[in-house]
Amino acid sequence: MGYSEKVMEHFMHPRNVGRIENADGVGRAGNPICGDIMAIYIKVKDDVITDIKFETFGCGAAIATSSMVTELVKGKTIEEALKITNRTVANALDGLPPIKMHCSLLAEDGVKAAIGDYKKKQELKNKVKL
Amino acid sequence: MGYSEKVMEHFMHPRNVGRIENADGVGRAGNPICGDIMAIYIKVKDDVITDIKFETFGCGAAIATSSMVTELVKGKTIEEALKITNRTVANALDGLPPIKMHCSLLAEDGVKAAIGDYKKKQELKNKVKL
Amino acid sequence: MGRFIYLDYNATTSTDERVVEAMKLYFNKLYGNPSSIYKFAQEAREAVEAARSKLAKILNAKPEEIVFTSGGTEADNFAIKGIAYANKEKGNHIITSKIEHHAVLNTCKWLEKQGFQVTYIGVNKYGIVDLDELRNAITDKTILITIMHANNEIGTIEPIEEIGKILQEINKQRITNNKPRIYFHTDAVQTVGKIPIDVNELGVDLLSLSGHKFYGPKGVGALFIRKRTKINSLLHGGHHERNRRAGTENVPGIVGLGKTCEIAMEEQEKEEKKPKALRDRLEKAIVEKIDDVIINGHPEKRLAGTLNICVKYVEGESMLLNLDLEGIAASSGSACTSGTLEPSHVLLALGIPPEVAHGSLRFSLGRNNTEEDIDHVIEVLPPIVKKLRAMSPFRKGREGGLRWDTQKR
Amino acid sequence: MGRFIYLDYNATTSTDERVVEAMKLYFNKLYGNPSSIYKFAQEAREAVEAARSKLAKILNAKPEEIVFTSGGTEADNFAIKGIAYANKEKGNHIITSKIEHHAVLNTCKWLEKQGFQVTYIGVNKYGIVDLDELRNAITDKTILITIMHANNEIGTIEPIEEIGKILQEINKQRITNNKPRIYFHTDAVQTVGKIPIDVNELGVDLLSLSGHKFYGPKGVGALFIRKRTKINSLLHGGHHERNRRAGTENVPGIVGLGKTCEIAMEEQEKEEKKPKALRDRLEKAIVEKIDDVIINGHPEKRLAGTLNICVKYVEGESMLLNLDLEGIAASSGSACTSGTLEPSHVLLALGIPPEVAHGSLRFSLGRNNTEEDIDHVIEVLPPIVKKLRAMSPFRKGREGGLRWDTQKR
Ligand SMILES: Cc1ncc(COP(=O)(O)O)c(C=O)c1O
Ligand SMILES: Cc1ncc(COP(=O)(O)O)c(C=O)c1O
Repeated sequence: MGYSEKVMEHFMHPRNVGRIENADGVGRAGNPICGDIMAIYIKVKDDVITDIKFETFGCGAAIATSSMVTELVKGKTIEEALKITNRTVANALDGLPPIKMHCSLLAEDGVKAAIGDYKKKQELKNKVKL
Repeated sequence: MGYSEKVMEHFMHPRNVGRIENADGVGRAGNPICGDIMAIYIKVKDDVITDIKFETFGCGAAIATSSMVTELVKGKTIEEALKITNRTVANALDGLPPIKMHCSLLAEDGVKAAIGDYKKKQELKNKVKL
Repeated sequence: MGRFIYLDYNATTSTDERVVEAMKLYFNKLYGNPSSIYKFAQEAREAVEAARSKLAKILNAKPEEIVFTSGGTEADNFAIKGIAYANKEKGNHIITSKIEHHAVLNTCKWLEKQGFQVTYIGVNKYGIVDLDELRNAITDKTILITIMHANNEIGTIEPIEEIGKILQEINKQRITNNKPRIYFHTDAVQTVGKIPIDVNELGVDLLSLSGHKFYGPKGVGALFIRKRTKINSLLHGGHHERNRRAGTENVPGIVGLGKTCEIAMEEQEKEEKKPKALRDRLEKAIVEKIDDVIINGHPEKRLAGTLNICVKYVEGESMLLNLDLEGIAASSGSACTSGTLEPSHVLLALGIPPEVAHGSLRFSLGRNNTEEDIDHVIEVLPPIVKKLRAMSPFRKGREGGLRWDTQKR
Repeated sequence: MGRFIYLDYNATTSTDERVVEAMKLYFNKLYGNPSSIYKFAQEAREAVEAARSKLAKILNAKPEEIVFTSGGTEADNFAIKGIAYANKEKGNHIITSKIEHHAVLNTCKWLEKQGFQVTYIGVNKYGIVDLDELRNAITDKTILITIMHANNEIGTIEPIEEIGKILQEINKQRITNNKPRIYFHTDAVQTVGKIPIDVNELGVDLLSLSGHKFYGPKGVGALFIRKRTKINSLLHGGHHERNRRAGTENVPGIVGLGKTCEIAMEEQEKEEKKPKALRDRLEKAIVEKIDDVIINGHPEKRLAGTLNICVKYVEGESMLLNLDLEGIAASSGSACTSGTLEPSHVLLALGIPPEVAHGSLRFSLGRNNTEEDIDHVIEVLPPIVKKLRAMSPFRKGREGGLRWDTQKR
């Protein structure tokens, strides 16, 4: 497949695998028809992503980018996390084969979806408080 | 080319090559565009072909069939000679490659043309006599 | 590279040592151009004709019915476009199946752009083409039916002989009614050398084969074309191959393919038996050791060496990568391995949902596999699946529970 | 077989020992299918890509502009049909020359049957295409011009660079006027490895080459396709060669072709020099020793190793057979050697009368020829001609004197 060593390393030893049971935000990305599906769970405290976990059904690149994005996001503020693009993830993995670049989009989308979900829940909470 | 030994033998050592200066019949066959041209010269005495010579511009098969047909015809009566077909010639040469069968037609045609020429001349002579 | 277990014989095989040996002479000893007229070239020409006879023999065809090509893909393109263009005044309709190799499907798709009409016949859950659907698809405009002999992914062997008989009946009627006859092509790239083949029993007019699928050289194949078949050339040019396929003959390749057929005729039974025993052993163990596995392809009418499975909740490429790290070479119908976004069209045609199709693995066995190879696979595959399933958002009983955004991205 | 003198290098060459050596590994050691994803197959994939780079280098192209084919014929068919079908909405007119190889001519003739229009440009007595005729032939519907780089029979090298420049001008105008651009293809099967080639200097969009013409393997060639060229595939199927040419890669053949290019780049000057000296020696001696001989092809713009002559009053095949018996392998444009009834279309295009064209001989020299070879030819050819002339009904000064039945038989 022509994966970099870093991709293979993350693929074989993915970080932050699993679910967070009472997550502050849950995001999903991907499409079963295309063979890449990802779930991202985040815990947020004071606008900082304190914990993050993922579940991914997908190819080597999908799993490695999932793993890498969780590493990149963990400990970052929401704002910082939203700045992470698919290129950031791909570069952090020493690149991806051209036909696999769409997998890095998955990682970006997953994080954004989780943060979106977190924000929606916050709004709901705020509304309840009001 | 897949020529039989007999073809090669006649090609390398063709019989009856040349012209007969005051021939009783001269026949031509072939077409310069197709690359096979043959001239047949015959001497006839009492309806028997006593001498025959050929000139041929053509491929190995054309030369070998020319040579063979002169051998087959020499000493035969006009009637017998007219019975010689291209198959007779090809068989006498132990066969020809399929794409070369048209060369054996040349030999048949050449002999027929020479005999035709002989007959025409005879008729003319007879007319003159009358 | 340590232990290496090759389980991808349907993708390609190594070239038999005896075949390589047979080719040698023709690279720089008897290198003449078979079309040249001098004696030196005659030796090359005779070698080509000897090879042609060997191909004829393994197919029970006549030597003049064999045309050499650069492989299975060219043979398929040649057969289909050749019949289409030569018979387009008679009709423009072609029938094929949904599970053909891309060499057939993409040729048909291209022809559709050129104004031909193509019907793609479905298959049952084992991958057997639906004969009623096929029969009903035939119209007055039908000029060609092309159905593969065995499928490369799942190994299912199609009822070619039956289709041949149906067509023979239909053609009889068509000829009396002055309608054009329907030609019948089969892509036998996966069967030649693996099961006995007789073009007359099969009732086909055209049959494609490829050397590198049965221990022959890559880059050489052949198309059987029954006498009196009206076909256009695909490669136009010189008068090679009785004007049916232009281009200086690949003499070493052709000699190699001839030798390949000769060996296959002698050793085919053996070649069939061993992979079958090992395949069955592997299949049994996988079913026993891994939950939620589907075996694809026909239970009996299947190539001896082919095992195609779907492992639910995990994706194919990620399994392949893990197997590769264990020294095991296999393949998958996952989108990721084909460079497209969709999983195997063959598995989808069986009715398998896309997310399950993405989790497919194909093991294809051949002559060098041993029991130890299989045991190693049986040992390493279950933990690989376990690990990947632990990572997966899909779960048993929850397949439909998680709702995914199904918009295409 | 005693003495053997090969003088038919334009027909085919032996495969260089170093090329055969380079291929070996890929038959049954690194036999993986380059499309497979495991590490084992990666070695085959890398070998293919390394070969691609070598081809790119010898042509001064980019690796991604090289597509491997099964030879020159496939490359020509691919280029011409590929451009024709991909651009048929823009125009249906193709321009070529009367002296192209059959791989080009017969492809064009087939396209004419499919509704394309083809103009066949004439050449001068040396075989150089008429640039005015070419320029005047261009219409708004023209989508492709295909002119060979050097002719295989007479060796004449065509002014490709000049045509390239003309086309560049025309295409500039067409693009500003919103007219479709004209693509430019050259069949360089006889020049790659023999003279330096630079696709940018030549100004071509497509260029065909074939391994076995310059000490490479038979059954493998390539098509250079400039980036952004709109082209259809000829072989449809899998996603090989960036979707441009389907079919499992002929890895040993491709590796061999790569090696061939590498060697050619290093040794080309040497390869050009020696045959030229020997060819000139042969040419001089023949003109001196045999009357009524015509030298065909351009005096200077000619492939170093090619000598084409017409020996008046005798036919080509009969000379070849005699030469063969002396251990000399050469070729002829005689009808008899091509399986057709007409003599070489190339010689006819030069304005040579058919009966003279039938008497053509081509000697094409290459790396293994020696002075002794040439001296032997010089020794045996005059008596052969003498003997055959003695048998011929044609005579000097009597060419038109004998009147022949010119009806076709
Ligand atoms: C069923 C089938 N048809 C056609 C082909 C194409 O053959 P090749 O790759 O030799 O062109 C293959 C293999 O790739 C195949 O499995
Ligand atoms: C000028 C030219 N073009 C094309 C070809 C065809 O190449 P191949 O025989 O490798 O298909 C040849 C040689 O046969 C040739 O000389």
